[in-house]
Amino acid sequence: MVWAWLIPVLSFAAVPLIILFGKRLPAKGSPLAILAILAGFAIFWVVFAGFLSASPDTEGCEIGVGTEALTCNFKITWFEAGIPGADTSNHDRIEVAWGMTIDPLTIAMLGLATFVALMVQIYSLGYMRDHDGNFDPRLDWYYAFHALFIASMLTLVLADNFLLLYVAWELVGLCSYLLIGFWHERPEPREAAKKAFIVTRIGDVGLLVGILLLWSQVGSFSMTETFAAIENGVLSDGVITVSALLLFLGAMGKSAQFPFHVWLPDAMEGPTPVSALIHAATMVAAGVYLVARAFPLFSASDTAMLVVATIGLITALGAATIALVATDLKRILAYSTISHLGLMMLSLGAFGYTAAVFHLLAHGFAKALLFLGAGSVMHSTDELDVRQMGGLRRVMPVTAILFSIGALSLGGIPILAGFWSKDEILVAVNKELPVIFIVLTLVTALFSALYMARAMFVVFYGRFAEQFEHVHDAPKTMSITMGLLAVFAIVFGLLALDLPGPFKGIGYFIFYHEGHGLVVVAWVMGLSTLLAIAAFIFGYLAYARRSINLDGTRGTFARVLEVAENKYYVDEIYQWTVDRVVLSLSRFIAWVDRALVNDVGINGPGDITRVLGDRLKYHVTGYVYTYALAMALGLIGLAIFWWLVSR
Amino acid sequence: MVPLVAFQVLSAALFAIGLYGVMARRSAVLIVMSIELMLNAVNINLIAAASHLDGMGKWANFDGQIIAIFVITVAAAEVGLGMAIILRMYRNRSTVNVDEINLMKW
Amino acid sequence: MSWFLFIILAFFTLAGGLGVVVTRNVVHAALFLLVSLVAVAGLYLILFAEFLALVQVLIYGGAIIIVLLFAIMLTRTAEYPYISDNKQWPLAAVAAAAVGVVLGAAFLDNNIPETSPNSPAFADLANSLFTTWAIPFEVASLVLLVALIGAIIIARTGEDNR
Amino acid sequence: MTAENLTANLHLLTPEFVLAGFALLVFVLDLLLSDEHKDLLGWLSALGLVGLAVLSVLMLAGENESLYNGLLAVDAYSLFFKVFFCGIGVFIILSSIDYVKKYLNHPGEFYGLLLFSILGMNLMAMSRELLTAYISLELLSFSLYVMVAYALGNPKSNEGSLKYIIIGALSSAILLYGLSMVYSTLGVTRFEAIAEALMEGEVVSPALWAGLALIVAGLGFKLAAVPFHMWAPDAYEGAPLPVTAYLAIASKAAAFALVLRLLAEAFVPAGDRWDQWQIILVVMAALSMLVGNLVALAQRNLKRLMAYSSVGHVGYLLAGTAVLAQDSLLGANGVIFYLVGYSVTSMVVFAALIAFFNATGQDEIPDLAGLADRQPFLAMAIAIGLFSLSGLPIFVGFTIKFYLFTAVANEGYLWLAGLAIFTSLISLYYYLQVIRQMYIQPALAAPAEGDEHRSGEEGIEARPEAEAEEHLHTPAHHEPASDYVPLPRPSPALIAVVGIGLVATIALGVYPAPLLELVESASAAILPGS
Repeated sequence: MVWAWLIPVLSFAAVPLIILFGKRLPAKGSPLAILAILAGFAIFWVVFAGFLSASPDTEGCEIGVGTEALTCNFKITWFEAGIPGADTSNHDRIEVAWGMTIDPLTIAMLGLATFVALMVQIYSLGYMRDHDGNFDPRLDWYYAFHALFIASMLTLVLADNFLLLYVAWELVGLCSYLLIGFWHERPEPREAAKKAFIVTRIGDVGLLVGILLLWSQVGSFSMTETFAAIENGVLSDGVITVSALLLFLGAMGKSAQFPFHVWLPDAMEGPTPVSALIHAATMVAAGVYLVARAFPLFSASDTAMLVVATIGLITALGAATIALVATDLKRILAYSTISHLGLMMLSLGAFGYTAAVFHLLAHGFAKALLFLGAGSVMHSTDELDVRQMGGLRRVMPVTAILFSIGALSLGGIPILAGFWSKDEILVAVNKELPVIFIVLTLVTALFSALYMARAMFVVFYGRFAEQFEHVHDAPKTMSITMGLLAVFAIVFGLLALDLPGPFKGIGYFIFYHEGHGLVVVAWVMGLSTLLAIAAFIFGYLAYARRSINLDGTRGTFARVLEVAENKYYVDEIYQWTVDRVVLSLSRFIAWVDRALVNDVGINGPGDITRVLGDRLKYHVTGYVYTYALAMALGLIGLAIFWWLVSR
Repeated sequence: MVPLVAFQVLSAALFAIGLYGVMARRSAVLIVMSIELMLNAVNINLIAAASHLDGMGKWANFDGQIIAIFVITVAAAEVGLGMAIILRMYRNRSTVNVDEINLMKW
Repeated sequence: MSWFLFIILAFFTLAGGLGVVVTRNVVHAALFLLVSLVAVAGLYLILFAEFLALVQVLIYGGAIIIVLLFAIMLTRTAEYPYISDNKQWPLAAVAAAAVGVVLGAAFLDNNIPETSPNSPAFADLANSLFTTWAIPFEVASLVLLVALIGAIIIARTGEDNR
Repeated sequence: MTAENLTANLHLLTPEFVLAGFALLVFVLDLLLSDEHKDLLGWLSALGLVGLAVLSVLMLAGENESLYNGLLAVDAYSLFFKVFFCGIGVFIILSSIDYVKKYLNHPGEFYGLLLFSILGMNLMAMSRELLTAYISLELLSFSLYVMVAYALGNPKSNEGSLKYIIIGALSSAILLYGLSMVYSTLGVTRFEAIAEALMEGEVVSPALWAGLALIVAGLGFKLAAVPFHMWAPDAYEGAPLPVTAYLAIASKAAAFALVLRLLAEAFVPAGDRWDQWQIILVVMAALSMLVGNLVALAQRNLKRLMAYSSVGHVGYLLAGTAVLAQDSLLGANGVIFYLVGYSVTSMVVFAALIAFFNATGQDEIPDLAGLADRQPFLAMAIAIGLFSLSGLPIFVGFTIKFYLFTAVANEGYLWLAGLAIFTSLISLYYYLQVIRQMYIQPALAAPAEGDEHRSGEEGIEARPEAEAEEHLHTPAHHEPASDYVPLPRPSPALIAVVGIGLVATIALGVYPAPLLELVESASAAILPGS
């Protein structure tokens, strides 16, 4: 288990090697990155096995504070400062350690991150070529950034103290900037990269202030000590709430929660495998991970939990409505990610710790699969507008099947992974929160099944779009990786069941306070299953049996209505709902995006600071006597102040 | 007998006059002269204190006079170097007026 | 008697100073400065600081004023006799007055036990200067050296083209 | 004090005498060497400084003495700064040798003045008395006045120097008046004595307070803290580039070395009184952060940008000095550590900019366009340096900011730490603009005049993608595109400075523990109470 630190370090080590020697190595050094993460994945299994066989008696292990789960800590001191020998708790001393925590949450995230990263990196070997099969000219940089990205994420996951977590957090942000803006010759990726960086950094300010606040109260960055302090009632309720909310600000930025979600759809400008990595396993997962990691802190404050749940719900519902009407395949997936992240936050806010982490994993596999599938489509067709596509299964059967698996899984069709995790979330929300939450969550679940059905049927089924006649399916590197992910998207959910053997099911592995088996609330499970199946049937009828109209989304629905009116009354309802509710809601959210968040929230502070700087600069007039006058005025201020104070 | 405070108020007034000169004059030469006035205010203060504060400090009471010697030294050096820079300025730009010397601003 | 001398010298000090900052002729300003500096030397005398008075007259009257006059002559421009103040002078006057008032008030508020003026012997002065204050003294000599070298480098002609 | 016991431990000042003698030697050798060999003087000076640092460590390690009735301290603090300043001096000299040879007259005097100014800085770190501190400060300032004016034919250099000396002389008059007020109330000017006077419970004389206020204002000029900062951009912009670097790094560090000792020995022991002083330092810190970083957003000249950004950094440092405390070394550690980290990082950026200037003669931000292709090493160095300055992790810039801000937050100024983090965010924005120029804008064929730069951005968007791709990413050994002008390699000295700086930037960021131990011993020497 101690060797877990090798997992990120190997990938870190690959970065300079690729940068320095990549040009001279075969495939521009990309095998280095892949080997590093492959070794990391192997080590993960060793660590996992070690952890399963560990007990509280094992060296470095104990029953975790707050979580009550087995937690193993290893650390070496990075630097110490302050008065030598003094106690850290009375603030005379800072001790900062490089340390790692291994607990079920870490294990889960390690597994997800290494696996998805491995898949994505192999996939990229096929994706980052032009149509003649030549590698991208900057493939070495691409893989170096990838390795750095995943190494930072793994560090973040392993960190046992908030400081190291923050460092890794920032590195993740930096890497996302580099990768989203990878094709910086075009203006959109540049802008998108800048936006992602700035928006998340705004959240990061909150995170860092929150960390400092906790430190100033606890006297240590160590998570264990912080949680112990909360447990022992050292911190006041106000401090707990404020610091939890500050941390949540950071999580909102990274996990694209409303109103910080604006960077994520734009981040689609990056290479598609990068999107898969960002959406499934690294950047956006970091926010959810942070809240889960700091769960002892959050759960100690009802206010913070309610805020988390509410923001999560708003995000989930709002993003789902946009996903329903978006026309760009990658953007549909992007809004779907935002929506599902919202669900995870909602679940955390509803004390559904297991459900949230479980959904994070299930969603991660499925979403990586979907993105890689979309990348495959895009790679073959150079097209992203779903209105231009149709019936692609004829030319891309493998991609079609795999994408459908991902869509069904995420849509919540029973037995597939997404079904189980979504059900767990619904149960948690039903148990802990007012009834309005469960109602809206069910609506979100319905929407998410609907937009997945739409994406899947519109693109791959229905009338074949003739212009794609000579399109080929994905190359082997791409289809094999997608296939592996698909296996997980199908079977992973079965972990929710109470299994025989040492693992016993996910509820006994990842838990907060106490393990529990699968909780089934019959009406919830029945209703959500019904909604999901209905949504897919509707999607099939509406999108697959119909060719797609080119008049835009509204037009699509108009034609749907026209054809189906005789048969399905439900279509009219749906049409009405789409027209009146969904469209206006998504228009409203889009307006919030553009007008409020983008112009006021993002550009606003930027513009204000720029204008401020522009105005402020004129105080340096270039005339030396102005400088003297400023000094004299400062002097008067100083003298008067002290003269008053001294009396 | 003139009390210490009279010298001190006089020096404060001279200091303020010099400060006004630095802030209000256009010619760099005049600004340097004004700074000389301020330095003289310092010296008045130091020397007055040196002769009035007998044995108050833990050092010899005439330290003020010694400090004043240093101040005069620095003042002389400042004038010398300042004039050299002003001369160079005049040669490069044909002016020594500080309100015409603002190539660099903002 | 000492009050009388003080008032006369204070008058010349301040009047000379005011002359420096208000006159429109630069050469006059230099002469006003001389008046003020000599009056300050007189103040040193009534404080029994003979050595400093001597230094004041020699360095300021003999050296600094001459340098200033040289500079004025070397940078002579047509407008020198009509030199005026810059645009912010009213503001400057207010600020300077405020500084003067604050400092003056701080002094007036002070309660320091004082004795009648007395004077150290030259020998004591020298002894202190070269023992306790030896290091600042050495450094001051380096300051002068630096200023000298700098003035030579900067003011030398014929090197404008780089 | 008699002459006998004065010479008793005079050997403790050997490094200072050696340095002064060495500087004079450089002046003399300058007369003997022919023009084409004058860069030997630079190498000699650098070598001498290295030797001096070694000598200081060998002679003074472990000493803790107060010389001349408490005028000078020879302790771990002054030793730390002595070695630190010698190191800065070596780096500045190495990075200026080519520049001086190419652009400046009088190389011998340049190096001699530089050595004198380092002597001044060393004495500033040792001074425990106001006049000694002041006169050492003037030694540094006078050298800098001359060095700023060193580009004799350049009106900007001249103007920068004139403004610098006028404001400098004004501020030294203000500082001296403060000194005279302190003297006229206390009869002494030693830091210790000020502390004693402040501690004497009853009402403190207003003249003393006003005097201390004037002293802080005078030192505020040297630090370039708002509102005493306005000379800085002009002096920085006008000065020859190595001198700009020297101003930004060394003179700032020296001023803080002085201020830190002054505050720690004269103010911090005063307990409640110190709390009142903290307020003003905090206000100045907040103003400096805001003004420096905001105005930096609007700059186009690199030197000016660095000047305003350094005002911002002074804000952070002042925040650190404001939280000095009797019972905690965190604040002092933070400031010293920040100074070292900031100097190392700035050295990387400035050395790379000097190399760029040597090759092109340009120092506007748009001139950097396409540097990533023309000279990738320099572009990477500047990018890493700027990332570090803005406080991104791995680099030392993060570690120092983290340490300092934690110290600030620890003393209860959470809002100030928040403001510092926020302004760091702003700084990241303008540093990114520079990095964007180097990595995203295409290289321009000819040194462009004025507005051509600004159209560059549209230019690339209009370009067919393939061409842009090839243009931007041709490996260096390929045939360059027609409008692609690779830069000559920087000289070995500059590469060494940049390389060592980069290694230090990352090494100190990843493993600062050994340095922190030294820093701690230094700050323990001025804050013995803890």
